[in-house]
Amino acid sequence: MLAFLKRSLWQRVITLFLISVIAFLIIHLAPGSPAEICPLNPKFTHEDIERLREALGLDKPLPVQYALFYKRLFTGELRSFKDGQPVLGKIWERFLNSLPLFVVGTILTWFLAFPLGIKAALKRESFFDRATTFFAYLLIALPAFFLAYLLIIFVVQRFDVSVMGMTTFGIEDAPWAFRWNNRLWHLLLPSILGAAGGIAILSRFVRSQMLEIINQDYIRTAKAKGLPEDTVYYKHALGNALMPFITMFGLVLPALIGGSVIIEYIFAWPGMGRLGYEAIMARDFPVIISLNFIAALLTLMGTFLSDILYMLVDPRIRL
Amino acid sequence: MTKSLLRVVNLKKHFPVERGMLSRLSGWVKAVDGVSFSIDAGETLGLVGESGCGKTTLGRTILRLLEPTAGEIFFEETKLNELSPEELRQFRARMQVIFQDPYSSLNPRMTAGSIVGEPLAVHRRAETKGKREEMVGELFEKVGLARHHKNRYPHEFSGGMRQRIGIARALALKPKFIVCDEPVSALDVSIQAQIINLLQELQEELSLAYLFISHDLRVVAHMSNRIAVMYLGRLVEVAVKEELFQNPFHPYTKILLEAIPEPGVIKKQKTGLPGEIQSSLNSPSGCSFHPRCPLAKEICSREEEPQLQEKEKNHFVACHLR
Amino acid sequence: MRDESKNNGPLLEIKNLQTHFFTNEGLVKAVDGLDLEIFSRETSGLVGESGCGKTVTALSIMGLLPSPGKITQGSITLQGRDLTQLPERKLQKIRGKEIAMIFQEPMTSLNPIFTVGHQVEEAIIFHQGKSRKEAREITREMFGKVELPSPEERMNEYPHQLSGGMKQRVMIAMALSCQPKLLIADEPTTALDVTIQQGILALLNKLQDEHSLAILFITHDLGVISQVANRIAVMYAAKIVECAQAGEIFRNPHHPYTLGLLNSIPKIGGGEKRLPAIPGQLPNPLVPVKGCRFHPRCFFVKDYCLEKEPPLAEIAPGHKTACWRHSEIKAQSN
Amino acid sequence: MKAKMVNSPGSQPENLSLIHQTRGQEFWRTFKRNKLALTGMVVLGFFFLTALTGLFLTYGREPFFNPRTVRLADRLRPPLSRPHRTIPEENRPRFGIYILGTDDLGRDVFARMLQGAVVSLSVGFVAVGISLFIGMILGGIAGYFAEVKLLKGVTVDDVIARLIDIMLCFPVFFLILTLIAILPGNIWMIMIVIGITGWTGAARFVRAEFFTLKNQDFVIAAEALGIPRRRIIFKHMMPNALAPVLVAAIIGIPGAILTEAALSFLGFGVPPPHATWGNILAVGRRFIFDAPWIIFSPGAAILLTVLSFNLFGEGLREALNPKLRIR
Repeated sequence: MLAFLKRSLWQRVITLFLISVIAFLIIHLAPGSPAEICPLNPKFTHEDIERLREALGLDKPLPVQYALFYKRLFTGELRSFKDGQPVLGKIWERFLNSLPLFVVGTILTWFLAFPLGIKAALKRESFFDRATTFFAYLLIALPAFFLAYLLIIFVVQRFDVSVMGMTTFGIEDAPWAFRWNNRLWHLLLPSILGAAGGIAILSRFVRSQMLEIINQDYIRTAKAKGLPEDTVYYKHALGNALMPFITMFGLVLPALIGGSVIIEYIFAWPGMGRLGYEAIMARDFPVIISLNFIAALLTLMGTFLSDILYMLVDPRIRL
Repeated sequence: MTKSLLRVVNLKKHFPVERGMLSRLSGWVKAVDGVSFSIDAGETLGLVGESGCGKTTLGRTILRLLEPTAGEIFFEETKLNELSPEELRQFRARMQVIFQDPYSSLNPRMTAGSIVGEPLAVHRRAETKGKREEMVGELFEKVGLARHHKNRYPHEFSGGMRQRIGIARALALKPKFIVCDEPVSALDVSIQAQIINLLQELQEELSLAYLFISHDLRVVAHMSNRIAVMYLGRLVEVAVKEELFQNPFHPYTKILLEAIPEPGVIKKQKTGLPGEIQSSLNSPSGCSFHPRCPLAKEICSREEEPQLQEKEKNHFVACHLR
Repeated sequence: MRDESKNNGPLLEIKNLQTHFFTNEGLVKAVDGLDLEIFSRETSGLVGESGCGKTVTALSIMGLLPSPGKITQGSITLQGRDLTQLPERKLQKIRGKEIAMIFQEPMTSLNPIFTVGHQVEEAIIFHQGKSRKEAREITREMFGKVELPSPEERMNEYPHQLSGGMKQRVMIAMALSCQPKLLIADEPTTALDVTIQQGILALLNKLQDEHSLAILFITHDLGVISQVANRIAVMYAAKIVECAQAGEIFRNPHHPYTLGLLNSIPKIGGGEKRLPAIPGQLPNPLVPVKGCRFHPRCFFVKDYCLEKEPPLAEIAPGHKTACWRHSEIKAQSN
Repeated sequence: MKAKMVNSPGSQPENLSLIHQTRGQEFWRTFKRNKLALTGMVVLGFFFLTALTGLFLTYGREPFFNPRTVRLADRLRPPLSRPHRTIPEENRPRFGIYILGTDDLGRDVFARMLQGAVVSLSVGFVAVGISLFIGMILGGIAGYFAEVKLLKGVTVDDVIARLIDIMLCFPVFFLILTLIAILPGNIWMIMIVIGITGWTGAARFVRAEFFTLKNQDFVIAAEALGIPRRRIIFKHMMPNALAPVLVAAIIGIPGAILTEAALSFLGFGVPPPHATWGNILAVGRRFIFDAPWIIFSPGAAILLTVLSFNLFGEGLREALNPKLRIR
């Protein structure tokens, strides 16, 4: 068991190292050496290059550049090109802003997707199953930004509230109840949007997983024992059907950055995704690299967590 | 010494057990662990044993479909171990294999005709396409299929007929030796007999030698001249069929023989063998059968693994007590 | 002993059972007019090749037919109650408690995430209303009865820690834990090695005596069935073609299919002559055969066999067969 | 009589395989039962036709529908409206109306949609093509040569598995954004970037498929027959791995279309003069309350295309997967 954990951890350390190298090398992808201006690529100006050269020590050999970059990142010395703020602090602040969006979205996703998927599987081919199937496909196919605008048009015209940003501007002096209410309104729409696609995809997964388990021999055994249907499905089937989702749960964390770019952009939400977008627009390389690296770190932590969970839940691995 | 068609000397095939990346070797599965025997031309050697004893691995290692860990394989006095990949590829025409599962043994995307015709084309056995078609037709008739079946895909055939296609494919290159790896185990009782008869007829007609692998002693008994009993990667007894049934030496052979349920012969209250077949990963010290052996004495766990010895003429046994 | 039970009538009586599968390819009559009686304290063997409808018969009795399958006609009577008419809720009370079943694949028949002890206890708690502690006690006792080594330890183990034979013993313990009247064993030894098979068969024989159990033993292996069965029914293409006492079937087969099956099994010491095989292939379930369903493969076929299907008729006391020419076959089989 | 019972295998009765159906027929029978998938296929067919005709009708210096004509007098006109009388004759839309309205520069949204159809669909196809190419090669190598040791016990499979792990760790969309921000932006670069960030799925698929196939008896049989390795891989294994890969591709295409649309929406997509559904949407974004029709057309088109692809793909998957088929 400990050996399993050790191996799992060791593998991730290696992966992380490789990722840190790749994340760092990404900027060297720019045509020619990043220290030269490429006439074909108008995205780079002379100042860009100068700043890069200085910040990343581009004159030095690659391994030194690499070591220097991560040393600065971890000691908090690395500063954004845009405003000179320390990168880590900036990311942390935005992380805190993204967190409520992420938490509400995840809760919505998981708490809706599972009952829907399970019910659809148990009532296979019923009206409910067909209806959820259709809506799932619809949601998957709806581009998030399109749906966002449909919802914005609807909410703004119907309820006459503003939904952009984290709060409505200039209500700092309002009573706390009003402010909370306001915040909730602002939080709700992007969270629902963030969750919509996830609900659709996850409920499909849950359904097919559940269907597969229902056809297993041991479910027939449980039925042959004369156990009531609820026990058969919710104890014997669900327990097994949940296993693969432990892995998925680990992959939820990185959505904190990658999945939120569009939503945060539309709603002007000052979170990690928007930070990434702004950094890319401003070619703020320290922030871009750090974000990619941190996202990978989060993924690895997430999958490691799911490994541990697996071990606690699945008796086949526990030994 | 008479020249045998196939001679295997101290053959070993060990599989490493390791998990994941950068993990250290945690052991070896000794699927085949020092097996020696020979097969004469036109002869059938039956190989029986329970699941996981290494029968299939042995069959595939002999054909060098798996690389042997140690030991030598001679086919008509050619040493198979030393053939280069290209030489081996040419040599394969002389020895073939028939599989257990009639479903996974045929490529679902090729017609029956092209499955049988492909080896002829690859080894250039026919000058023209028409000649090849003709040869395929003959092979089909030989195994009891109609010529017009050659345009059909495997999924259109029943299990028994698929097995016939597999046999035709094995015969295409006119081999002298065929490893039959549980060729009838996946078939229904009434179809089994048809395939068994077919294999026997072909053997007589083409003077083939078989290594006939099965877990079913009844089928092996029917097919074979000699029988080898395998347990955990080793042969524990090899003898001419009649001799083996009348005079089994090894306790495992005895138990196997007793365990055969014969229709109409009611012998209730047998208890079978205690315990389960061990994994060959952690084989016990001494004789690998001793934990389940009803006759086991102290010597069985203390001494080395017993070697196959000729106890009577042409009757080999690996047991400390016999 | 058997005569005594016969006087009381059969424990389970199947009359003209029709189980059909409405598949996309067409109608499959998996069971097509099956009559079968099972008596207490007897092992009834049901023998047939793959696809002949053995397992579907068992699942029909259990009320566990998979999706496109339906019982369209006939009755399954367990001590006066027609199981085909009972609502699901009542069937649940019967499953596991009065009729239990064990399956072919012990490897996949146990839930991998619960201990085997727990899986046995569960049924006891549900059917007998026992407390967890009592259920545990009964489970331990049952594990002892099915001769699992060190039952106490086994109870806390998970399925993957047990070998195939041990899992099948757990399945048997589970099946018998609520003292059912009937045990359906669907190819319980097919996935096991011969040496392990013997142990399971012996165990079933022993437990039958101890629990005065009726067993419906389903298998394709005539050798196995002769070790356990008192009566044997031979099934071919969704119907029973012959049914008699075990000894009678082997000594005096009256149906050409039974005869053919017996002859096509290789016998040890039987020499090297060809096996008298049944020609042809198994029938396609989608295409019903007109007349006697065995006629395309039968050596005794006459014109009238192609026209009319023979009924399952009693030709001697306790011996039924469905063949127009059974009297001639008897003469030739000797 | 007994002698007669000995059956010679030559005497096979003829009525044996009663279901005489090619795989294609069998597949089609299963597939067409799925009405949603069938609908998806029809809608896709319609979109392909539209894209093709759109290519012709918007192509060249003086196309039938001109997506580039700017008419400042006719900015943000609603669908089916007529052009302003000040618009010169040569700049008036065909049929005298703006079928889907105009955008903020007075460009005909219908013409732009037609042009965008070609771009969006081809981005989807090319990007997935690149993904599949990389995925199949890496997956195939990982699956077939899995046990081949490179150095110190590290196998080929280990290396590729690690590569996949690394790819999975990056937040894909953010990575795409990063790359596109750095690399020179043109339509090909976008296809390539979406392609090279999306190969892991195909690779894992093919790897698993090759892994199973390699141990299938018919592949071992081919080896036993002395059939050359190259022929085994391409003739015996590839065709059998292709069906699931095809399904993965069909389901991957709408993903790529969505990604391109999202990129265009953020301003990183296909640069002008090409119109794509994504950048039509991006334009409309600024006028959602005044001119909602601008976002409706591309939004609905993307929705329908992606939906049809997914339904069609799922139908294919079902019809090609013998495990899901009810026998």
